[in-house]
Amino acid sequence: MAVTAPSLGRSPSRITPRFKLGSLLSQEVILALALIVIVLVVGSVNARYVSERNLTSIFLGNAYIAVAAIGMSMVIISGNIDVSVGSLIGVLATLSGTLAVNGVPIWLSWVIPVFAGMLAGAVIGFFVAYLKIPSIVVTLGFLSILKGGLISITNGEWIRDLPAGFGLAQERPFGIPMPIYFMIVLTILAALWQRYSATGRAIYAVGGNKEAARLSGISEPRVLMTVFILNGFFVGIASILFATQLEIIQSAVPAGVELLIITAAVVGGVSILGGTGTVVGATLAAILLSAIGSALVFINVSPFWLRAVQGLLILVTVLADLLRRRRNQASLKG
Amino acid sequence: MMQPILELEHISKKFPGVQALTDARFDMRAGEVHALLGENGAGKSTMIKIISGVHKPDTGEIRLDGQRISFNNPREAQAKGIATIYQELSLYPELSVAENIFMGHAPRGMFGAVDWRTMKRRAAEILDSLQITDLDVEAKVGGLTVGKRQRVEIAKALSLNARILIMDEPTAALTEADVQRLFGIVRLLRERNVGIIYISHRLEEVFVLADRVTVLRDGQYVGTDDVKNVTQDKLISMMVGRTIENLFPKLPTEIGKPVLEVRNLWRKPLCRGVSMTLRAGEIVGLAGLVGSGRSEFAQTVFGFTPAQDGEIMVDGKLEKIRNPGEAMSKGIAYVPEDRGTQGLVRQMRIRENVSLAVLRSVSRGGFIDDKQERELSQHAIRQLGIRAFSGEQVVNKLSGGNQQKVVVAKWLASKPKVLIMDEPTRGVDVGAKSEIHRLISELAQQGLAILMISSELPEVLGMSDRVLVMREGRLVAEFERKDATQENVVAAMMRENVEVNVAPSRAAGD
Amino acid sequence: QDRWDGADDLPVNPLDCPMAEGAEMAATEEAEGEMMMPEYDGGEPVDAPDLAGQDITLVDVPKLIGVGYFAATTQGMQEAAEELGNVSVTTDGPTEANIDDQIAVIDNYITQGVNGILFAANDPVAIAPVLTRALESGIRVVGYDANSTPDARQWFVNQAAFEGVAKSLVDNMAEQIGVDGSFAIVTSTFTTPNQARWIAEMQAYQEKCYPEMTWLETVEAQEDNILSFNQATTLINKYGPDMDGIFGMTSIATPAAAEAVTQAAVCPLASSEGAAASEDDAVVVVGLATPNAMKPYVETQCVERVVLWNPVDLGYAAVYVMRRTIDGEFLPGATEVDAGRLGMLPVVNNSEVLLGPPFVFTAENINDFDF
Amino acid sequence: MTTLPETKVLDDAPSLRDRLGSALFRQEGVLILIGIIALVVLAFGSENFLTVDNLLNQTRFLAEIGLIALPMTYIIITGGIDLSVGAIVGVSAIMLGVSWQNWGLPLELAIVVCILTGVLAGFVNGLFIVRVGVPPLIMTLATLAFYRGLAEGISESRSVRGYPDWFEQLGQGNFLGLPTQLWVLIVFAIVFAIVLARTTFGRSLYAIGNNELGARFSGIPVGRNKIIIYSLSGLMAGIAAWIFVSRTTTTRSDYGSGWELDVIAAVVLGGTSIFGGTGTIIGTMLGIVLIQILKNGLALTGVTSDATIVVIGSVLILSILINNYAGSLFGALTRRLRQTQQNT
Ligand SMILES: Nc1ncnc2c1ncn2[C@@H]1O[C@H](COP(=O)(O)OP(=O)(O)OP(=O)(O)O)[C@@H](O)[C@H]1O
Ligand SMILES: Nc1ncnc2c1ncn2[C@@H]1O[C@H](COP(=O)(O)OP(=O)(O)OP(=O)(O)O)[C@@H](O)[C@H]1O
Ligand SMILES: [Mg+2]
Ligand SMILES: [Mg+2]
Repeated sequence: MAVTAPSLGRSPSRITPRFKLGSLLSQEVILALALIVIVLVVGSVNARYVSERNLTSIFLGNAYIAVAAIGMSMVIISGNIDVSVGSLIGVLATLSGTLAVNGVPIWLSWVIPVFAGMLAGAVIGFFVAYLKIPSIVVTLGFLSILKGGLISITNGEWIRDLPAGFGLAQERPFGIPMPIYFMIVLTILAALWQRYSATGRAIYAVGGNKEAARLSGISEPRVLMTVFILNGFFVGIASILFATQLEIIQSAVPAGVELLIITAAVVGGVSILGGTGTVVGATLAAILLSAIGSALVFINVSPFWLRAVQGLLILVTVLADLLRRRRNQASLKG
Repeated sequence: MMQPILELEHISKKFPGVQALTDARFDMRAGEVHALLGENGAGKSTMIKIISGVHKPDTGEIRLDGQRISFNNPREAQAKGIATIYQELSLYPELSVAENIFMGHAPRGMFGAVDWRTMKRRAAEILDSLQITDLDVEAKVGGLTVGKRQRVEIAKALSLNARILIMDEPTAALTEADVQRLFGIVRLLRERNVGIIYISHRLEEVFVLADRVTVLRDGQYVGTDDVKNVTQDKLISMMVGRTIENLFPKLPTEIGKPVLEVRNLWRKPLCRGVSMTLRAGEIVGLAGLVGSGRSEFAQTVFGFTPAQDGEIMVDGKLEKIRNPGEAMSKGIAYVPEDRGTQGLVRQMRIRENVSLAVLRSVSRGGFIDDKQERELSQHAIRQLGIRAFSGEQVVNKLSGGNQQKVVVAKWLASKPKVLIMDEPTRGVDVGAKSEIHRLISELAQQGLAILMISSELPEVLGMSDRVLVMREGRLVAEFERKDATQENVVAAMMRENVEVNVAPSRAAGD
Repeated sequence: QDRWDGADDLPVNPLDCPMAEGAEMAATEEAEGEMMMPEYDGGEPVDAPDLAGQDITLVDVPKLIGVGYFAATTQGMQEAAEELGNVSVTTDGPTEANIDDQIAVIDNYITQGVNGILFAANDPVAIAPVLTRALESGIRVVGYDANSTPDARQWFVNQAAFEGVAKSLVDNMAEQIGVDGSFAIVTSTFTTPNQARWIAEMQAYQEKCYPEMTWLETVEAQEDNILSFNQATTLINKYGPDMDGIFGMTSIATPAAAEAVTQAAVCPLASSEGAAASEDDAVVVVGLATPNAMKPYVETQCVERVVLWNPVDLGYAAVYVMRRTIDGEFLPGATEVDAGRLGMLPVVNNSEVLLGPPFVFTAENINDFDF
Repeated sequence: MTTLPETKVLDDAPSLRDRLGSALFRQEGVLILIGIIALVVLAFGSENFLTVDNLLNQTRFLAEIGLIALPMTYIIITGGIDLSVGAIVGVSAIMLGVSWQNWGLPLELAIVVCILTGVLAGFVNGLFIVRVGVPPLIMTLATLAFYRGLAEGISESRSVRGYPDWFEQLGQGNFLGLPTQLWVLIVFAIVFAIVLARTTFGRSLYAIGNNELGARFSGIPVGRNKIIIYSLSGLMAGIAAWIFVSRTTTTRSDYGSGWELDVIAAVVLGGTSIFGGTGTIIGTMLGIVLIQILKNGLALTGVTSDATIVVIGSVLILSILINNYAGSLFGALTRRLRQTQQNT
């Protein structure tokens, strides 16, 4: 190049630290703050809320939601949506349990559903990426197909007499429940992958501007396939955590889980318009939701008003995030 | 005569309902700037999209360094060192400048991980080599001005060090000063023996920059020649098939009483206390650098970004304008600068676009009258000679220039008293351009007050009764037609910006 | 915590308190007391065909399909159908416990023309119009598990009178945590009629017989096992030693609560794994649940007692009642009905067949059951 | 060359062939096709299916979803979405019951309260979406929880019962031989269809859906129109709640839960692009009808509802798939035609 590079620091026009800080961390920061505030406030009302035991169960509460929300974030960032995750979790959990009680080695009955999840993701991905059917249509369809199929086959018979050692989610290495490890490790891995892998970046491109992505030689279909397969992977893990927490598995679809997962993702700052967001936010949001749920019990909100308050709090977090974005836009223009 | 690096022969391409190219040919030598000319819809963009692997030709063959190749997708073309700046900006609004520049080919560190530090550094280098210092490599592209986005596009194309660089109307969105910079870059690249395909509707650029020129007309190959052997009129007749006597047909008009009066209009950040008067029958040109706030000023008058302070008077009556609707009801129309995002609803038919701003006038009691609407669009298509097989055609499928004509038509339909045109001829071919200019004059003659924002000085100077100049949101100069010369207008546009622009990159230099 | 009297504001009638023994007697006597003068308040099918002794096709429409509990009732119905030989039952219902879907399903079978409809209502009143329509088109209608307004069906097979269940639950809890203990409740949703009724009756009964007991609170957990687990855990964390017991009101909430207690290591019996550090911390779980779901916890001795009727018997009885009704052997005013292997079942509340007192499963007997 | 456009422009009105073609090869066509096939097959499956009684009776079940699907079509056309409709049904229904039974309002007034509640709920959605700029999906996701919560809180999860007979007329009675609510649906469907297809308001919705910025530059009151359609969504949810309560003679706080997905499925099945910009009311209505035909017909032929939803899910995907194919097929066809034209 004709002109030698200035060190980033020295070219004043290039870096506006205020903006850098604003854009990179804020959503996560806001969620973290909200979390801390709740913990402090409720803790001051009832000390038991901040007891090590309760904090643990707050983290544990939505761990499997958080894991699924990682995949969901990617799907949404790529400009798509998946409303079939709830049904898929139900199906995979059942699969896992069925394998276990039929004498399949336990580790296999953990692993196979994950692959099954990726397979399902691949199928959905194929419809979306290559047959060009909007993801909401495909997943709405799969929602019914999976659910109806599950009922037809299992008829809701509970799976019990699960072999000893199957309860992965019940393990507590160093006194911390297993799901929490999964949540944290997977979140970190996913975050790194999204930031540092070419495909990870390409997701943002595809979600941000399909046409441009195509012109810069990114194969949209391949990226979408990756996204949905990954989503299937995370749903698979989530379903194992879901299946192994209790001694029995209702071979049924947990109600409303997909909305909870999507909520976690969007409250986590993933723009539903695609092109932006992080998985860290999604996980924090999942934890926050769990903390709120627990807090409302602790501060004796009339159980009838519980859900109203929950909805309100979700709205508030979203608004906070929104105002932040506003501020950034402003600081950008000015 | 050296051997061409790229050759296309017998290229034909058909789109639904349109034969975009028929048996066209093109060739390119290393280190030359080869201008590709033609009317709107002549097939230029199609031609280069075939070269860059976006479209596959129906017939014909492409040879690179003498041997036959065919690209299945843009990536393959890029791999062969063919980089393209497309006519329609293609950026990721939510991503940073650096990422936009390197999307698809980011520098990798260990484990093939994206190396962000290097990426930002390289991005900074490229921007510096273009002497662009007012861009934060970490800024989101979404918030940038049209001009700035355009520069990101160029940096993006340069980031894969290409041996063939295609530029489809790169200067359309740029102001004079930026054009000069761009030329600098192009020459620099030519030194580096890069072959450059250059599409533009500004003929004067061709003469300044190009070595050879190829002309297409209605998808057919008309001819190729060295620039030194051709005259402007020759080119025009090659393109249009006829001669155009006068590019700037300014008709004499008698100027009436003030129609639009703006007093100390504020809209932060880019409209800072602007005052101006616009009289009936008058054409006022508004010049300025990109980001000088002309658009924001116009959009403030139009109520798109309502004024924070100041007065707007129409026909001497003080008016409160809080949104475009109100502005239109007061007889103010605004032809936006960015046809893609602001001017058109691309997925809709020509008919629907033309009537969109004036639905009320083609409807009774809220119900749309098909017949009136169709007449409106047919009239528009004829009046501006829009190249389309019917008003039912979807605007998306029109060539860039024809889309621009639709935008203009749309706003003429609102029969305004005051017509603000932001870059009215951006990306419009000479033929259409002179038609639009004639139109502007005629409208002025009919007593319309016209404010013409343009980054094309010849246009401003050629068409305006008065020329205003904006800089950093302020009105800094006003010239009567007679003493509005290139020199002093540019001077007014540039003053002390000169330091602003150059200083940092110098600092960078040492 | 203000008084909870259920989602439907019906009057509660708590049974007599346990007086060492004969409590059961009292209960049944009361029932019989009603049986003396039963004036039938159910509905009647309009000119229904006489199908006495002929093959009949029935449809069974539970609250929702695809859940363990109703899988069990279905099983019972099939058993009965096989025994009787001249009955065929198909089970079909909504995939969510939504009243509107349930109405649509029933309506379809009316059109299709079955001989009889067995139902478990998602809402006693909302379901009435469609059931009435069934009666009007000459279809026999018998309810089980969850009732409708009496005149919308002929008979209702009552798995165990609400007050009976309430009494049994509260008594068992009281025995384990003492008459001055404190407890909380994990239920599905406040709008689920059965749970609402039970809770209402429990509160009435507790206030009548165990005034010193502290009623902490009631939390919702849908039919979701993880949510139930979380809610139970939250309760444990919230009250710590101040809470002595948890009621699980559904076959999902109860095992989930048990699991929560186990993982929080507050099981009452010192011998059990996950035993509580001290007497204080211990949390007793009593609840409605199928024995299969509870076996693990009864085995680890974390849970002592599980209260439930046998849903298989419930379905079984429902089919018999329907058969008898169609055969004209079970007419309005009857005081009991022959329900095959279950013997004679008494009629209570004018048009309800009582399956019997709720059954209490313990370590001794739980392995004798498989449902 | 430059004279080429004029000659072409003259015959501008879409020719019959174009009309027919586009009608046949748009989603509507696909749906009608599938619908007919379904009707025939199912009619053979059960003699009770293809009877006036049965079909009329079915309309009682699709009325509520159908009414909500009308404004949902508008919303999705503008590129938005409303997930809170089910919850709005819940809270409206509760307000009807509570204001009548607990606050002692006359039932007529309670009905007004119910509908106004719906409108208000929708208006709040619209207001935040437009003025604060919350993305529709997020806003309505939050209010989905919030409104449902209100329903539970206000009613303390108690059901309201014991409505007088005249009140049940709307949900269970007939008018001029048709179910009362069918009339309501028909009337609204026609109004919504005309407004969308023929009025400036309808046109503006398409414009917003395709390019909002462009629409605003064209002086279209984007914000106002959006608030209107979200309020309409609330209004229809309120009316649906009224009909539903009247049909079931009960009010429960869980009324309408899960409806949002049914409605969206119907609208999407009707050919409205989830990305906004395209869609018709006729399509939506066909979607609603087709789903109900399948639910009912399959049930009558002895298919249980678990299998039924599998079928419906598949149909949803397939129909869109077919439509995509049909589209390109039609494209090729017309291209052929155009060529022959040019050659002659
Ligand atoms: N994707 C497409 N589908 C259908 N027709 C197209 C498509 N792209 C271009 N066309 C048509 O092909 C012809 C050539 O278009 P093209 O964009 O190459 O013209 P152009 O020379 O670039 O014009 P301009 O100077 O205005 O950009 C035009 O008539 C246009 O309508
Ligand atoms: N498409 C756009 N997106 C976002 N902001 C824009 C856009 N167009 C203009 N602006 C705003 O208006 C301001 C001026 O933009 P612009 O670069 O158009 O100035 P200008 O003087 O009109 O130059 P030009 O007309 O040559 O583009 C910018 O700073 C930006 O804030
Ligand atoms: Mg072009
Ligand atoms: Mg501008």
